[in-house]
Amino acid sequence: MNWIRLTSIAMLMMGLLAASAISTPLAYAQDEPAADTAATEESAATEETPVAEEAEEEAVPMTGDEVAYALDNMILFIAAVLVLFMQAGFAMLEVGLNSAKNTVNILSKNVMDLAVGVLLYFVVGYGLMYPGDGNGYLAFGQVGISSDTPAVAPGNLNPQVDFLFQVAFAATAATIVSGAVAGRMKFSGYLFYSALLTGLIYPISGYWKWGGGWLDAMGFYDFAGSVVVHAVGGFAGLAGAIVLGPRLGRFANGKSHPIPGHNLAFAALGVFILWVGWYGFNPGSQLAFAGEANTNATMLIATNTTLAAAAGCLIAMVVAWLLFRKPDLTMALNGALAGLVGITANCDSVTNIEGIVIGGVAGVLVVLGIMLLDKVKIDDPVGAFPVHGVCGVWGGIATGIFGGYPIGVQVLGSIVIPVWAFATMLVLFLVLKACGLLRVSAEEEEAGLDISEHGMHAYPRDGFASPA
Amino acid sequence: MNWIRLTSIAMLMMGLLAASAISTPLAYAQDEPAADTAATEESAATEETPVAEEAEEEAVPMTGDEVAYALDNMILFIAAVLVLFMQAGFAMLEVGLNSAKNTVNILSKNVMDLAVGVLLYFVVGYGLMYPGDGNGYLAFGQVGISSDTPAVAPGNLNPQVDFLFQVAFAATAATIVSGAVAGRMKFSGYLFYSALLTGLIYPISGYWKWGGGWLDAMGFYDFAGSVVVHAVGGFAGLAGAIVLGPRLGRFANGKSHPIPGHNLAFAALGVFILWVGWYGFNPGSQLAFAGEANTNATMLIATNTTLAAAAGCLIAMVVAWLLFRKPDLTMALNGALAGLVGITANCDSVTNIEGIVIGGVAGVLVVLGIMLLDKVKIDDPVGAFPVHGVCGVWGGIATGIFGGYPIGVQVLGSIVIPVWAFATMLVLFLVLKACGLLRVSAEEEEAGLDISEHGMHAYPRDGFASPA
Amino acid sequence: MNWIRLTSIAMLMMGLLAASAISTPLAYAQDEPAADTAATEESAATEETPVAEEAEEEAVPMTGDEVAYALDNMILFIAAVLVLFMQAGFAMLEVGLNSAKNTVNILSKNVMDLAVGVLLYFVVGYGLMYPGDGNGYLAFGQVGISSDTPAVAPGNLNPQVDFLFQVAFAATAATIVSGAVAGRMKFSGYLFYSALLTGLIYPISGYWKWGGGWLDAMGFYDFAGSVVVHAVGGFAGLAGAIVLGPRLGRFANGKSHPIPGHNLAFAALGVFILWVGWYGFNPGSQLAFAGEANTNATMLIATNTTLAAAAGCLIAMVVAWLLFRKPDLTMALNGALAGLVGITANCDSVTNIEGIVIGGVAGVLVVLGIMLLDKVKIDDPVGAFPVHGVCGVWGGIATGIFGGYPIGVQVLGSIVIPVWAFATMLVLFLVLKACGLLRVSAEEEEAGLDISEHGMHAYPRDGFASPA
Amino acid sequence: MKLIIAIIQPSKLEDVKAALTEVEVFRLTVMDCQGFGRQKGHTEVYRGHEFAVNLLRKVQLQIAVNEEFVEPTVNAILKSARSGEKGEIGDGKVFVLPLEDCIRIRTGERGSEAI
Amino acid sequence: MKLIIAIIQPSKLEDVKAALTEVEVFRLTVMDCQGFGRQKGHTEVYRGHEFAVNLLRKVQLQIAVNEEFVEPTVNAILKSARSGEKGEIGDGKVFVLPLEDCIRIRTGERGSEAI
Amino acid sequence: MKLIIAIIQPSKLEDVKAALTEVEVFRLTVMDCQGFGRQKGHTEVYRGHEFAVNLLRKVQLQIAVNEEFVEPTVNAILKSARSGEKGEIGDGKVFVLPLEDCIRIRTGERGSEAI
Ligand SMILES: Nc1ncnc2c1ncn2[C@@H]1O[C@H](COP(=O)(O)OP(=O)(O)O)[C@@H](O)[C@H]1O
Ligand SMILES: Nc1ncnc2c1ncn2[C@@H]1O[C@H](COP(=O)(O)OP(=O)(O)O)[C@@H](O)[C@H]1O
Ligand SMILES: Nc1ncnc2c1ncn2[C@@H]1O[C@H](COP(=O)(O)OP(=O)(O)O)[C@@H](O)[C@H]1O
Repeated sequence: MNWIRLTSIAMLMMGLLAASAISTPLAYAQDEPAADTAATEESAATEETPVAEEAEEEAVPMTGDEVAYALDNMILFIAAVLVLFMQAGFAMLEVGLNSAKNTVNILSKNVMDLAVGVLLYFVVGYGLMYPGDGNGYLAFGQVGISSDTPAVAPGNLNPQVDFLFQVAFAATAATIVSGAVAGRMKFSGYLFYSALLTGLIYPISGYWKWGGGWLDAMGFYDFAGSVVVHAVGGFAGLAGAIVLGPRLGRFANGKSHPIPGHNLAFAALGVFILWVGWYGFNPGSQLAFAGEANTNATMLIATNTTLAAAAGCLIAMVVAWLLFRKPDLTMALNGALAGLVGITANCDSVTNIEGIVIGGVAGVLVVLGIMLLDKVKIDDPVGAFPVHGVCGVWGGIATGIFGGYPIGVQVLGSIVIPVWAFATMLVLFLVLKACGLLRVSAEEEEAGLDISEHGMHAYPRDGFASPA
Repeated sequence: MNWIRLTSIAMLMMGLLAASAISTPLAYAQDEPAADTAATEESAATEETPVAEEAEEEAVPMTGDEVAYALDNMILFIAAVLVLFMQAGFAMLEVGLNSAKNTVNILSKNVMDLAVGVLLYFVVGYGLMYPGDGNGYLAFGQVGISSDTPAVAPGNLNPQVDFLFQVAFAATAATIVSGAVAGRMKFSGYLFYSALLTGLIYPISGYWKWGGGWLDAMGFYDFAGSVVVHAVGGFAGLAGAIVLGPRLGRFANGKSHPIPGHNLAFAALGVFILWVGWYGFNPGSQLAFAGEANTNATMLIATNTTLAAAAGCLIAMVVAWLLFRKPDLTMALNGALAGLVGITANCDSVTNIEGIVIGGVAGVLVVLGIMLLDKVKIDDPVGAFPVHGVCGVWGGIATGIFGGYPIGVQVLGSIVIPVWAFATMLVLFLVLKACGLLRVSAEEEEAGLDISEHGMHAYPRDGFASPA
Repeated sequence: MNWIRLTSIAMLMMGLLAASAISTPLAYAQDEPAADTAATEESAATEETPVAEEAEEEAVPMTGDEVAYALDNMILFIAAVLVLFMQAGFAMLEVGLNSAKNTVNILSKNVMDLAVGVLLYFVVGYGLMYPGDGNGYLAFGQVGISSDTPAVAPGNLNPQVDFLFQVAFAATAATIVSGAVAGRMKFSGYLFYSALLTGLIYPISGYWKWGGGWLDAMGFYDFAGSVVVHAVGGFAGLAGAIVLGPRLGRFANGKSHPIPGHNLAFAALGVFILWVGWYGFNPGSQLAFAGEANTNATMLIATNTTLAAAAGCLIAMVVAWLLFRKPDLTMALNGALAGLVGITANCDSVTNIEGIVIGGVAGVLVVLGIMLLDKVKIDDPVGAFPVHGVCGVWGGIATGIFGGYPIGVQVLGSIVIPVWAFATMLVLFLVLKACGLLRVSAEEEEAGLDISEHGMHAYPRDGFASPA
Repeated sequence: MKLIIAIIQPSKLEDVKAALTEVEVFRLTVMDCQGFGRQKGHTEVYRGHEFAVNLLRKVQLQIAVNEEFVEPTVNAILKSARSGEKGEIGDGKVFVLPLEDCIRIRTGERGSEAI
Repeated sequence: MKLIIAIIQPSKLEDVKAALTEVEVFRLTVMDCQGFGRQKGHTEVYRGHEFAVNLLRKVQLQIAVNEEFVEPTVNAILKSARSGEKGEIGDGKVFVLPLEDCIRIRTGERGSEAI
Repeated sequence: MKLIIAIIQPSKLEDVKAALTEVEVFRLTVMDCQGFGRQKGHTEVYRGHEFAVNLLRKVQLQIAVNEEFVEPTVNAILKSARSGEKGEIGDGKVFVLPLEDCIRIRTGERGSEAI
């Protein structure tokens, strides 16, 4: 470690302390307990504290609205935690289905998707996706989280937990792509992509539907995001996989050569975690629990989610067994996810039996999707496109077929949003390519991204590491 | 890929679309918003949706009953999610305690236990276990989930979440066996077993107690299933282990040769996950949270569960340390599970101190059980019988000793249910054996079930996989 | 297995049955249903049962206080489960960042931290930490959990769940040290340490603040335990690392030689689990949910926790990238934890932006802390001191800078508690050293603690294990 | 002195070790290896692809022996490493290499006594 | 008979196997190894430390051949294992050792026919 | 030319490498192996079973050298791989095999210069 580095450490420290100093006066004001904390522009946060502490001691009787408010926010908080846990699931799944030599890279991408995603969605994305109103196509609310505390009433959500739930969704959309581009993409290029998706692309199309934009106005329905989240991720991944091209040796001599994942125990663990996390994704999207109707709806959603996952898993394994004569675990795993993606748009609108059918069809589609990508020589190491892209679109359309929503609008929305994601991301990946930020060299790829991009092995060997 | 396969894909697609078409008319009816959705035979599900959406906007004040209904269903939903997470725990534990060459097989069994279990319990099992009333021995309610929405009142559970919680238990019972028969059973045979257990055997004995059958009428008590769930799984596993016989080399030349598990980090992760999942298993079984008594009971249950697990873990490690002069991690892990299984029947009925005693005794019993199986040359790779069978029965009896329930009936129930599971499963495994569906050949076993049954390695080596 | 062992098994069984017998009379009393269960000294537990069962059937309308009581206890129960899940996270993180040959040892320590911690905190620690009142420095309430049922009112917590939440914190404090002393400490010595920390050291300083002791009286603020929990663990770990000395070869020839962790996938999984568990740690520490103020506070806490983690993660990776020219995954992982530790004391008292700043500063501090330890040749294999010690103190001070609490008292508390932990633990480790209970021999260390302390490999090789 | 290198099926390792002990060969070194030979590889599947794997897991034994032990050692391996009566393709090979010197690290002894 | 031992870059394994098949060498044994040579190791980082790793992953091939196959085998390896036109440091080595005997376990055949 | 094969304790690898560098042996190949010898295995436990493990983890070095380097190399290994002053059972062996040819893949150089 040399001079320059020590200096840069020192400077970083300075900068951070300076940054702290700026916010300090504002904070010090609180030393006079809870007097003037009523109205500063971002004190929605700080002002709670003293009140909360009083509440702990005083015990004012709760109003009926407060009860509903508590219930609705509690379920959303729990759901947000479950969705955030899905990051672990994606990390394990993608690690397991790729070569050992790319493990550190995949983990770094997943961790950064969350870290960068949270910060960028805070600064830009959330304001773009929920601008309040706007022209229906593109609008911006505010940086950070609105400080308007909602009226305490059933169905009103605290903006902090609403943000938390939404940011978990944004990170999910981003991290789907990580699997599709695994094994050959530069880490710095990936960070660009990840920032753009969570900061701009996902929030904009998210606004069209969930933020009350034009697709919502047309009557398009996507309960928890088969299209808004999963198809966006899946089609962005497809764009990446196309522009990047296949991994070395994946389609040598005009034939398809699989590159088996290095740890199927991790992959299966990832799917179990994702399955569990989906109980936040779908039931949480009811965004309310208080009131008989909401309680019942949440429960139906949870059970439909389970039935579709089971059907997708079983059917995918059976189809693969018939086609390839072996019960292929990786297909069963992808099938479970396919069922989950398929039911996401319509889990509140269909019967149990319909949920099974939707999941089962997704189980077939994912197998066909994997075979199709292979035929056209697109290399998607974890099946991100078949699972999230194909079955995301299927979920949107199934909402028309089974969920009772107008099929025309459903088809429209299920095309427009994926096309938006695919087109913008295609441009991004082509720009990255043009700038030389996209793909590592053949030697680096061969050596593995872990060592070439991160200078680190995920599984170094005991006693063989040799000090400098 | 040849002609026949392409054709079969096409036919599958046809079939699925046909299936969709059948349900379509019913669904399209909903396009006219929420008019006639009142009474179709399976529309308990679909009818919620429009109401739910209204609820989000309208915010009718909640009644006291609605609050209780929301609380009771919310805790059950959370508990169901935790119990479903236990599937990941079982998968990791069983993978870790077996040879690397059987990893894909174990994961496939665990995933299929859940997928097949969910679907079969939906179609048959749930109706058998909760038929409403019946003769007390065998009765059938309905296919799928009853569409009667419960009155909104404390303690009433939405049938959808009730199903979800119950199906998670059924899948748990099934997956216990997976560990006992690991390393030598055919995958197709296992699927038969798994379907039968979740579809018939478990629901029937479950009905005897939890469905209000004859054992319940006699006053038998099993709060969360030490006997009804765990002993059923443990004794079914014993039947499997006996009929299958030991793995090759396990008892060569009249001596016992351990076959160490290949990844104890996975095994420990599995136990941590199971421990966490048990906070759904036991506290959720109170089936209610609203009202002081329920709230307090749930909390007592959670703490007793924790204390018993800790005691089982510590005592098993100490006993193993005394007996084998080494602090054996695998025994500590099994001990924690033993404590959890032992407290499951009585966690609501005993004091904290009694909880510690029950867990501690389970910790001793599991070590003795493992040693006993060894003496009689039964090969149970993960200790499914000592943990779930022996300690399940112990839990049932401890409910008599400490929980204040008549000891005679407790002993009776703790014998009858395991005998039922053991006997029926013995027959099943013998039939599978007679049909040649039970055990793989010696060569296949030696090569590992991963490659011989699934054509896949869990941990293929980088750069050594060679394209065809 | 010989004579002596069989005898000792038999004697253990006897002892346990005797122990059961003692509690039996008390339990049998319950056979007369719920008559005389009103007042025995430890029947707070048993007496719930009959009531609870009635409740399920009778459905008395809930009072408003009961609703608040249910909500407050429910969130605390969920939070406790999440915090307990953190044990899995610590286990995976520490396993991943150490050599493969020490895996069984680390897992055993983590499992025992929980088992021993739960039992000792039950017997001694909880009574020491929450004695009711006392002199402010050292006091003792009761063995086990107080049987006073709280009045059913908002903010009142059932003692059982309060214990559960608190014991999960105690186990966290203990398990932090496990990483710092990994790879060279005797297992038996570690058990002494773990028992002492959870039984005495942590509860005593915990009493000073959270139990209402002298630091609390002075106005020291530590919302969820940056100092009370994390700095205690971090500084205890530092004491251990200093007394033990570095692992063999870690600082050979005056230079620092890293010993890379053997499985970064496990490490990353651990961090994801810890991140998720932190949603129990921080939001649960509000200890209430009912009432608008509590609901809002909990949500703010959850979001601040997320933002700080993201900022810590990103900044640590960026700093490491600048300093070492590679995006270092292990730094990003440590950075996320650093952000989480830093925000723990003040997550309820700062704005979102301040949360980001606090997390970001923690991200810088953790990198500097790791480099500093290296300079002074202290070997802390997982960075327990930089993450929990340094950033714990930072969290305490940041509560003064940003949270609006008097900076003087914050600094005082953030010094006193770590010094207490460091000093007492230094003594303990020196005593262990003097007794020869501290460090394994060089041969044992070289062979790995798994084989030398536990006689077991975490990853034995298939087909190479050779029967005796 | 000779260095005998035997490539065998992994599942035969225990039997071969037992057979070697019988002919008083008590020292050997074992390594993992992958073999490519007349034995056809097997077909694996992965996410819908079938592919042939033709490198098969084997175990390699390295045994340094004095001249008089060469034949007994080779015979012991042949007998114990063969699958069934007639053997099966893939059972492996034994190679005999000249060994010029052998030194025991512990004592520094050289030559035949060090074997 | 000779035993040819080749240490190559792991990424060249497939090419070398293909080249050997062309000269009708159908049997070989493959092992993992780590090489230390003129090729500089790379720098790794770990929690803020940089350190040189000088043991690099390589693959070792062991091929027993009859005399007339020695040159073709060596040449096939040289051609297929070289990186680019001119080769790069770290491409590896080929060693040729005398082989005194070779026995097929399955049949007990010895000598040249057993190769 | 000779091929020196040394089987050593894994923990001695760094020391041996350093000692070899001192005698100007800069190239070698390292492999994992398991040894079975005079050194008693240790007892392991697993779920209440004790069992002897007699295959112990070792490391194998393969070093091709020219004649004049044989003795320095062997001595460097002997010195650096011995445990303590007197050595311990299990410290390993060094084998010296005749090496007929050596070819550098990168350049095609043969014989002594290619070592
Ligand atoms: N000429 C050879 N050189 C190196 N290894 C060989 C050679 N011949 C066979 N082997 C090894 O022996 C194993 C078994 O050989 P194989 O040809 O499959 O069976 P068989 O010897 O019975 O015909 C191979 O997998 C390979 O590892
Ligand atoms: N004398 C030797 N003895 C043993 N192995 C060697 C020897 N020389 C080279 N090797 C092996 O060959 C590999 C490549 O050698 P290196 O010196 O890096 O390249 P080059 O042969 O092109 O100069 C080394 O990593 C090592 O495994
Ligand atoms: N004759 C041999 N052939 C092959 N390997 C051997 C032979 N003798 C010893 N070894 C290897 O050397 C290692 C150490 O030998 P051991 O007998 O334990 O110690 P020592 O040589 O000091 O008596 C063994 O584990 C084995 O790997």
